[in-house]
Amino acid sequence: MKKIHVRYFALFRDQVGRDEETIETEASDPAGLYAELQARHDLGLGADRLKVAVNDEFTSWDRSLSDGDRIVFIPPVAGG
Amino acid sequence: MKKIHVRYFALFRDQVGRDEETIETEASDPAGLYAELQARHDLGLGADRLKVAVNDEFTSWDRSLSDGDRIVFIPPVAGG
Amino acid sequence: MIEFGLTREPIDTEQWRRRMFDLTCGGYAAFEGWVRDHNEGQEVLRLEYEVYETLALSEGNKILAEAIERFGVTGAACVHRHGELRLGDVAVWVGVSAAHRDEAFKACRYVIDEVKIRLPIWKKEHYVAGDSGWVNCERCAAHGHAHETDRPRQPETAGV
Amino acid sequence: MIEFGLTREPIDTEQWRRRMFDLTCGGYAAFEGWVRDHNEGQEVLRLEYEVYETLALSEGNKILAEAIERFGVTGAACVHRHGELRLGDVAVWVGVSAAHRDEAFKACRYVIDEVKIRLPIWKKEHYVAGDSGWVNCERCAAHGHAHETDRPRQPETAGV
Repeated sequence: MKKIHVRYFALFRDQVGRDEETIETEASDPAGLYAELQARHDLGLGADRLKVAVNDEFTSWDRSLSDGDRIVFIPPVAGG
Repeated sequence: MKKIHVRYFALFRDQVGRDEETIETEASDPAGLYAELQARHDLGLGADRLKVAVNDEFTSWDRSLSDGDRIVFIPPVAGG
Repeated sequence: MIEFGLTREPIDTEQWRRRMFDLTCGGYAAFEGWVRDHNEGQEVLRLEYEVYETLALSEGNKILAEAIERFGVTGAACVHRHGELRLGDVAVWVGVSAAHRDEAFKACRYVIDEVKIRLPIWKKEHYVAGDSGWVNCERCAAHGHAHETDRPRQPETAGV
Repeated sequence: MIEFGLTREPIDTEQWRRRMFDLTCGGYAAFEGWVRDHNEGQEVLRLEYEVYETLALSEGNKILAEAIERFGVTGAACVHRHGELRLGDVAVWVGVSAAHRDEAFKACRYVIDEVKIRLPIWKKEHYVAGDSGWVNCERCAAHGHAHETDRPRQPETAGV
């Protein structure tokens, strides 16, 4: 088990009802972790609609996660 | 014979040595008048490099000229 | 000059512009995104931008560096506002200085296009009708991604 | 807002910009031509613009009306300075406001491109080396129109 710090923005913050949480997980990568969170929080968006950042950098869905990593699942953006 | 008021700008003003002049001419159109002025003032540019305006509007080289018309031969421009 | 900024305060576009001056440059192109009073048939009252700051700063600077490298421009800068915005507020400003105008226009367009697609920033619109929504997200989910499939890139939304 | 101006005074770009505000608009694109310190290998000291005012005003307004009609933008404005200009001065400013950014960029580009080709205004550059020249005219005549044949449209010159 590792601890992963998750931050939520925008739609996800509204759906989860908080800014962040620390998760204990067996998930080895962001894809696995998102599947867990999607089920737990009833998140509407499929991973194909998202990007993911680990430790403040965009990353791939299959990179390995380490204990203490900080992760953000990024819903479709709307700047400008 | 008709009197035509000619204004000179930029390169033409420098070459002719004045801002404007009134010409008595038999020329029936701007093309004919430009040929006269080109010879008289040794203007370097061919009419194909110019535009022409009569009474403050762009016009064609073969429009007919009337007594009292104001004409400007417009060397290549360089705004911006 | 290359600088990407995020601010909660009104954007002082004139101050940003002045910093772009360069005697080697003959052209300057700028773009501003303004909060407009309607979006997809809804009357907009105000809006909120929420930003993932650390990543937005690094991504914003990356976009500017790409613009300079791709188009050979001299300077490129951008600032995006977040927090609460009202109608008519400047949400984003982009400025580019270059020797010639062609590069300036292309680089300016590149920056705003990439900012809209890549910057981790979200917009919640509050409507005159009383409800509100995260632009793209809820609406796309609710409408079975109609917006995404209708248009190849990001749907146009209030603010540009 | 549609307005074309000519002025001998420094262009107050901020004042012109403010007049473009419109709550129905989400995008604003602007362009400025600056007097730069070199042109075609010559160091430029200062320059003069001479304008045929009556025709420039009517042609400038025509260009703006075309931009609005072609691209469906909300506002389009342009001001060109003439007389004596120094390095770093703004020679021309263009501003366009529109519902969306694509039209704003296209219309802004259209205006400056047409202004450079169609406006009866001429530029004389004074060089550090001591001589001076009407941009395009004398040089093109002397070089057998080399600039015209090398490049399909107007050669790029100082000021953009």
